[in-house]
Amino acid sequence: MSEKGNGKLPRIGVYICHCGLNIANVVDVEAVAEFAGKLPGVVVAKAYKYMCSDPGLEMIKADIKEQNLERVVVASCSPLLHEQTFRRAIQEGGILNPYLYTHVNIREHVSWVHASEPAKATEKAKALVAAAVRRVSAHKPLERKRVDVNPDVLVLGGGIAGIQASLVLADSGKKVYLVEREPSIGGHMAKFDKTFPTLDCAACILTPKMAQVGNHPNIELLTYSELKEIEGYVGNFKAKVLKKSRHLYLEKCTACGECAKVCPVEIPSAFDENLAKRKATYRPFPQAVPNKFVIERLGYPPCQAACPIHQNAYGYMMMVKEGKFAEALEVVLRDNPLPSLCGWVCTHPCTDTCTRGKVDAPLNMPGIKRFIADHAGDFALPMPKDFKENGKKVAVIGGGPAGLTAAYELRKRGYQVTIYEAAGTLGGMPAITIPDYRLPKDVLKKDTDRIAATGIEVRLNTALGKDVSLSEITKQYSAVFIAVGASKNRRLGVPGEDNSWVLPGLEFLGRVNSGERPNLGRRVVVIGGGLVAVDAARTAVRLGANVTLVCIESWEEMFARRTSEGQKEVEQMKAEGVEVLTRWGPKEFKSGGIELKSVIRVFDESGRFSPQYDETKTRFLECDTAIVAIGQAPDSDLFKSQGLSVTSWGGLDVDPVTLQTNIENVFAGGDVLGPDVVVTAMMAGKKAAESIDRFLNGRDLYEGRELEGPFEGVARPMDLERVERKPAIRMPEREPSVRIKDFADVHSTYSPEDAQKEASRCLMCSICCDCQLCKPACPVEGCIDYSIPDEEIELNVGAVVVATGFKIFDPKRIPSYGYGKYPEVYTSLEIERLVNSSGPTEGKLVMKNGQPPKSVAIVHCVGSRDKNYNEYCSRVCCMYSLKLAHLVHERTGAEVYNFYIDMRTPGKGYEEFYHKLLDEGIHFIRGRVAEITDWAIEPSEKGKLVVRVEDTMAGMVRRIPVDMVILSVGLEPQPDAQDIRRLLKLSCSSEGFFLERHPKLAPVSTVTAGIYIAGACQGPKDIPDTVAQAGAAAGEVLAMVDRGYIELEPIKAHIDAEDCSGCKMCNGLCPYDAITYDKERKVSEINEVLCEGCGTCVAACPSGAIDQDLFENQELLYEIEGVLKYV
Amino acid sequence: MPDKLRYAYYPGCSLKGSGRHYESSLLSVFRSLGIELEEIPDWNCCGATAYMSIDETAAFGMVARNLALARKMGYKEIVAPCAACYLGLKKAQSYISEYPHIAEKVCSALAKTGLECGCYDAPFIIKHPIEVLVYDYGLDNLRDKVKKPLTGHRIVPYYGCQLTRPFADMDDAFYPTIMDRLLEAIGAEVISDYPLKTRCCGGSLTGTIPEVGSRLSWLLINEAKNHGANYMVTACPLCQFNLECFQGRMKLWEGKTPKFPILYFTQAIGIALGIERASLGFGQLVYKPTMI
Amino acid sequence: MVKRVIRTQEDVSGGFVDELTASPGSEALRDCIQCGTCSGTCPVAIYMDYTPRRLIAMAREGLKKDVLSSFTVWLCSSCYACTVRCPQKIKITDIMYAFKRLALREGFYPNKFPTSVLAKEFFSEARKNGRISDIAVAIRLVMKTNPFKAIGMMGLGLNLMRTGRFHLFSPKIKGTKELQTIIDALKEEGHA
Amino acid sequence: MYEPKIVAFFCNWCTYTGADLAGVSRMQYAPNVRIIRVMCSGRVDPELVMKAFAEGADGVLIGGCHPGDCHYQSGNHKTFRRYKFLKAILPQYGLDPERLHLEWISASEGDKVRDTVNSFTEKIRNLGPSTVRETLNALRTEEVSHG
Repeated sequence: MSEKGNGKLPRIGVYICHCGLNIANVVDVEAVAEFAGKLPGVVVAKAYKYMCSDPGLEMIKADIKEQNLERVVVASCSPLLHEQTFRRAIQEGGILNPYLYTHVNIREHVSWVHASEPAKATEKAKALVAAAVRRVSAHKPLERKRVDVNPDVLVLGGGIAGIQASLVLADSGKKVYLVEREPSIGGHMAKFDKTFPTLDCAACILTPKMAQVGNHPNIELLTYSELKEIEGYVGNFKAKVLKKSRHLYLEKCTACGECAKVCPVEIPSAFDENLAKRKATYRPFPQAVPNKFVIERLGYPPCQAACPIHQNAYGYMMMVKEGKFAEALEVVLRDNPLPSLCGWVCTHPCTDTCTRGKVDAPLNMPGIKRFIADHAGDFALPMPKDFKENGKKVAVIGGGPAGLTAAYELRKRGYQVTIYEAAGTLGGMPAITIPDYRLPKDVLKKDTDRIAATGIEVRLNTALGKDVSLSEITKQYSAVFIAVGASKNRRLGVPGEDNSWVLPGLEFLGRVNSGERPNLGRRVVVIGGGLVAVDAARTAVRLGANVTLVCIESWEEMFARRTSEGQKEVEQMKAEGVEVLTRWGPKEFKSGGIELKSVIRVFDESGRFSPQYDETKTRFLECDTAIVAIGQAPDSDLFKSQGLSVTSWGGLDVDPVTLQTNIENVFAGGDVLGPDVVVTAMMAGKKAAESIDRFLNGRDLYEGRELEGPFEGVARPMDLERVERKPAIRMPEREPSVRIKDFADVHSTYSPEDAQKEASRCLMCSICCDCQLCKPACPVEGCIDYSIPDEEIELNVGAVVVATGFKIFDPKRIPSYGYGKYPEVYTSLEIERLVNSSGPTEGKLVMKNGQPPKSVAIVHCVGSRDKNYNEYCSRVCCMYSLKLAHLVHERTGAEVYNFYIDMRTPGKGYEEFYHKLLDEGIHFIRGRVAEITDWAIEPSEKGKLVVRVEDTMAGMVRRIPVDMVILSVGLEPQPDAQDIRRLLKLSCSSEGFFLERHPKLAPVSTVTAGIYIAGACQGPKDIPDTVAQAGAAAGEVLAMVDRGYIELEPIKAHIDAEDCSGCKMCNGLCPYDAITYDKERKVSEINEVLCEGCGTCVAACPSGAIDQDLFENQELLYEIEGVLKYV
Repeated sequence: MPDKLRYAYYPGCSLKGSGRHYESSLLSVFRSLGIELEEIPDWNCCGATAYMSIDETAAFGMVARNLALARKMGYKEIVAPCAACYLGLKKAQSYISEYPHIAEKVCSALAKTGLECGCYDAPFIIKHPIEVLVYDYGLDNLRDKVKKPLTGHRIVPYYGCQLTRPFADMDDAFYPTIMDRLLEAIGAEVISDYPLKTRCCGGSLTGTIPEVGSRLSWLLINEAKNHGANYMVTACPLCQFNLECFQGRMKLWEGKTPKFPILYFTQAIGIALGIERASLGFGQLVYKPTMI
Repeated sequence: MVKRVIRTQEDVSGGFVDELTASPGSEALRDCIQCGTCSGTCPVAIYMDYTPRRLIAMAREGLKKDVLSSFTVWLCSSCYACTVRCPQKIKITDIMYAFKRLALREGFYPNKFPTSVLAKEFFSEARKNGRISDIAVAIRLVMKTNPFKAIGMMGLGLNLMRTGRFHLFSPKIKGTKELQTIIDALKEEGHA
Repeated sequence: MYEPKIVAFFCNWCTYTGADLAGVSRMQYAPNVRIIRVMCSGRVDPELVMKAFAEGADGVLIGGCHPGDCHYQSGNHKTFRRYKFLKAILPQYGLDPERLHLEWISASEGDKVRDTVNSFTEKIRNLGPSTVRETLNALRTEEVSHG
């Protein structure tokens, strides 16, 4: 039958549709028919008014029989509309295979787009018809493949659309998975008070349906869950859904609410449009389905994440805020055995990342921690309830922060720990060098005593290398942790450094700390820009000297100023009268003073420390004593002598993850790796304890340690510009002139009231603060479990209903309406909550001052019908504005002014509702509001919001003062609609709503077979339309699913094994992995079931062995030829 | 410190006439900050608002001559301190690039005088001195240069209309804050919630229909006083002129002459930088703030 | 006392709206949805005989004579507030300019109306000298429209003179010839 | 005026539907482009493009989904690679590479269909008629006989 077969062209019939006047008005259809009649192979060519009508189809059928047609071409509208209609018709004729047909689009692609050029349009139509005629001659009969359909259905979105679709499907016996990302279903409708125009209560009609969903045996409700991935095709989709952890077991939760009662975290409730607060442990509203709580935890907050030991600062802030000081201590001690030390001298990286710092000033975490420890007085460190000696011995060499932390952590795990300390007291560097005014000795002693009291043996005055050797120790202990710190002063290496009036910084501080009060003379110069230099300078001040601090860094680069805590130190130092001289370095210590040289740069381009000086630019600084505090170094000679390997810069060489040294059972950390601060040393102690425990139990040393050390935390989305400013509560600080007279503490601790006030500035970044108060409060044993992880589940479904809804327009985008600036400007959704009896004001419509408004403006079309924002009409705003106008008027008796552009009330009973409002005396002013301002011209406008508008009906500009403004915001696509679109391979209209397959004929189908849309995700619509559409989508799904199978278009690719060279080029190209290589036959093969028919492999095959049904090379080549040859 | 900032400078007619104290203060401030302005040689009037009413294409032609002269100097950015000129230059460039037929006409007209219009080249970046100070020079750098912070000066920042509209790439068209930040940087107490920041001062109506034009000006002054301002600063010579020179007429609404000082923002900055009053054109002010 | 107001199709100029939308910047005129944002925004709408919105409605219907003889356009001070706020992105200020140009060209507005006089004075001064002196133009404006008012403005003049801001003559640029060549080459048809 | 002939290959899911939208929205554009529908722009074999030129097309336009939006996951990436390749070899056949154009147009971008067709038509109009048909035909016959 084909051209090749017998050299004869098949008998072709061509039909040109007028489409009423749609085509015929532009294209000369008769001329096209006449032209087609002359094309090779064409035996019939006709034009007809409506080809898709019954008479049109009958005409084709008759011609097929009478004229023995073998091929048919119809030129009409888009194939996406009627290609199937005509295929069905020629098949019904009973004679032709439906694929012996080609469809030509001369309406959307010709007459409608070339309306003013009829001659050229006709020419184009002829070319397209010629192409089809040429193409169709190569067509072959094809069969559709049948595929079984999985009857289960996935519904995305638990608003009224998703609820309705789910119920219809479930009632008909289908298994439904309803996925909702919020903890409860209900969507926007659950927030409404009344529904228009009947004014029945939204909850009364919605909650029974929600309950039905919750109880339906065929519905599996997946709340607090999100679709992550979907693959497959109509009838057989495979979806991955992420079930976020509620940190409690759903089936055990009785919704008693005890957990929420003790929860200290209060953040704005999204359900109440941020007009009320809710707890971190919450359920969105009392009628929630499922009626269960959720503990919302986003992860580590920035403060905790930034802390090297992950001290839960957020947690103890919440406890202090609540006045639960004992619980606060518990939270602190969970991560930190040295609370006093950290409270007094930690550099607090947590404060540098504090979100509050972006608003006004970060929280004073050190101050609060100190308060907690101070307030607690005497206490012991907690030990595990199930503590048991394990009989193994571990030695810790060095009793500083690293060693102490490691010792405690190991002790908790049951080890017998011995600390070897070179000095006569525990505490390490802080004990020896940090001056009393910054860290009183008794404070530190409390910390170290507490650790020792957990059952740790302490050997003081026992120095490694001097009193005891490493080899001796390793003989007695299973493992060793070395944390002897960095005790060597760095030297400048300039002439005169060995003069007796030049003192090394650490030595100087040590002497003063041990009670000595050396005479420094009148003028003292401190060299160095770090914290030790600052300590030295402030100590010298207290010894009565005039002090100048000289550092090579610039003010901005100064080492001590790199943390906010350090900056505070430097400020206090300056306040105590120390002068700072930056960008100078010592050249020579001469008699009577120091010669300084100018610094060109401190760091090179790559940021490495590499100072350069201008030796010619010098100045002389007179002084009696110089103190050199340019840093410390680990004692590398000591390490080498003990058989430990050392890095090129003198620190111990350890594995950065495990802290293991070159000796298998010896671990090391803290300043031995290079000088650092207290809290990083403590991190090393924790890490070493973990490593030693793993090592001694034969466990993997590396696995799962990614979260050790600082990283970036998470914060809930906040509009920082609108966060209420709360000035920092400062810790009491003695006057500089007073405090320099002695070595007593600079600060005194917060009062409980001030501590609570300061703690209440916390912005509660990660929502749940991990205080763990709710677990004991929960009456159900084993319900709350903080360790429940997120879970990913896989679902197999045959169809998907997308009902993801909308979001409201953010009126802050129109500054002229003053939302966010004037407190009495609200969105319509906020008012819905305010008039709702279950809302934050229990249904009383009041202003922020608690008074009901006397006059209210309702501004229509906010963000809608505006090309600067959304050009479309949001459809529901006129009606809900009328509803709100009625409710406001009814509840408050206020004068209500509606400002509208056009009233749009099409719908059953809608126009009547409008008339009712007119009768109620509501004002309707036709005019779009130009601006809302507090600028008063007349006395009556003082203290009010003035609406400026042209009253277009009355024909004049008016100013109307009101107490409250309601912005009737439009509807917009969900912010992540584009992600859903990509995931499901949908299309979106230009405004971002999901695109239906045809606006009239397929309003709930999409371009992707098996995926349907319902509700406002397709476009703004009200509740009745949404519910109707959801029903329609469910109906479409049922029609497909109940048939049990679907037919796939025969557009699959296939490989002619004879021509295949086995080059495998196509294998990797296939997006569905449908092509595999048969090693035995040395050819590639296509799995028909997996092939989706894109044709990419066809285009790529170098030997032309692959072809695609209905898009065969020959067909396309003919089409190209035809489109160019005849016209 | 930023690299050397250099710009072509288009003063406009007002800065050589009734707004000469704007120019003197601007130049003094820029000189002290090391920002260089090179005046476009033999520039002509930009056409302003009035010209558009007579002949739009000719108005674009007038601007095009200035642009052509500036192009010869090799600059990419032009500083235009007068809001009307700023708008006029931007508008002409935008129309010339949007409408090929305008570009064509302008090109051929300029060609008759031997000038290359450059209509098809990349357009100039037209900047107001505020943008130069805030975006190019930087507020932190400016803060460092302040010698006498304007502590306690309650200032209304008045932007006027044509500075932010309709080419609102500098800031919001109705509620800008850029000059607020500038004034805060020099230590002033800025009345940021002044609601009439960009409301029209009356423009040329003060000359043509005084009872309308000067009432618009008076509303601005009256509201500034309601906010407890010591004085107002402007960034446009016409605004300054309207607001300051016609206060005599405001008796009509206020009962007396308000005698409210209206400064250029450059004068306020100059004081903060410690520049002497004589080089800031204080002699040209009719009403001087008592605190300066 | 009573005034008969009615417009018949005799009053409608067919090509008016096309003429307007052909003018650069005025293309979107037909998009107006008559919301009144422009009039509500306009600081001088309260002085106009027709608000800008009404003027656009009239223009769209071809009521050329009503539009061009309205003094609304002469109150527009080009603050562009309406243009920025218009939800249909209609450049209303530019349309006002188009109205002004048509009104002047077709002689619709009395010559003594100050705004049009100012525009003309400004125009000729700028063309002649290349630059203008705002004061000089203002003085001539007053002399031409209402010489008696000049006396009332003495105080202002004194103030300006005292502060050194008074310039009676416009400065002249070197390239006046060039400038005139450019302006004359670009002259739109129909104006002087 | 010279009216160029342009062949367009539009993918079924995005660009073809976008062209339908242009029609439904009654956007007006140049009538010079004839659209051939393929399931995916990845189906556009270089041979099809060369065939179009050989049959007398003055320009060839390919339209596909935006990167990341392909109905077949990544077909359009392959299209892009082929397009680069074709651009590189067209001069060997005496064809200005400007005669081939690729554009990503989604189903919602009717206006982009209009603008692309108009600007491409204008570009081809300025380039003038393609004279390559004969040479190419000769070359093709040669290639076929060789291989």
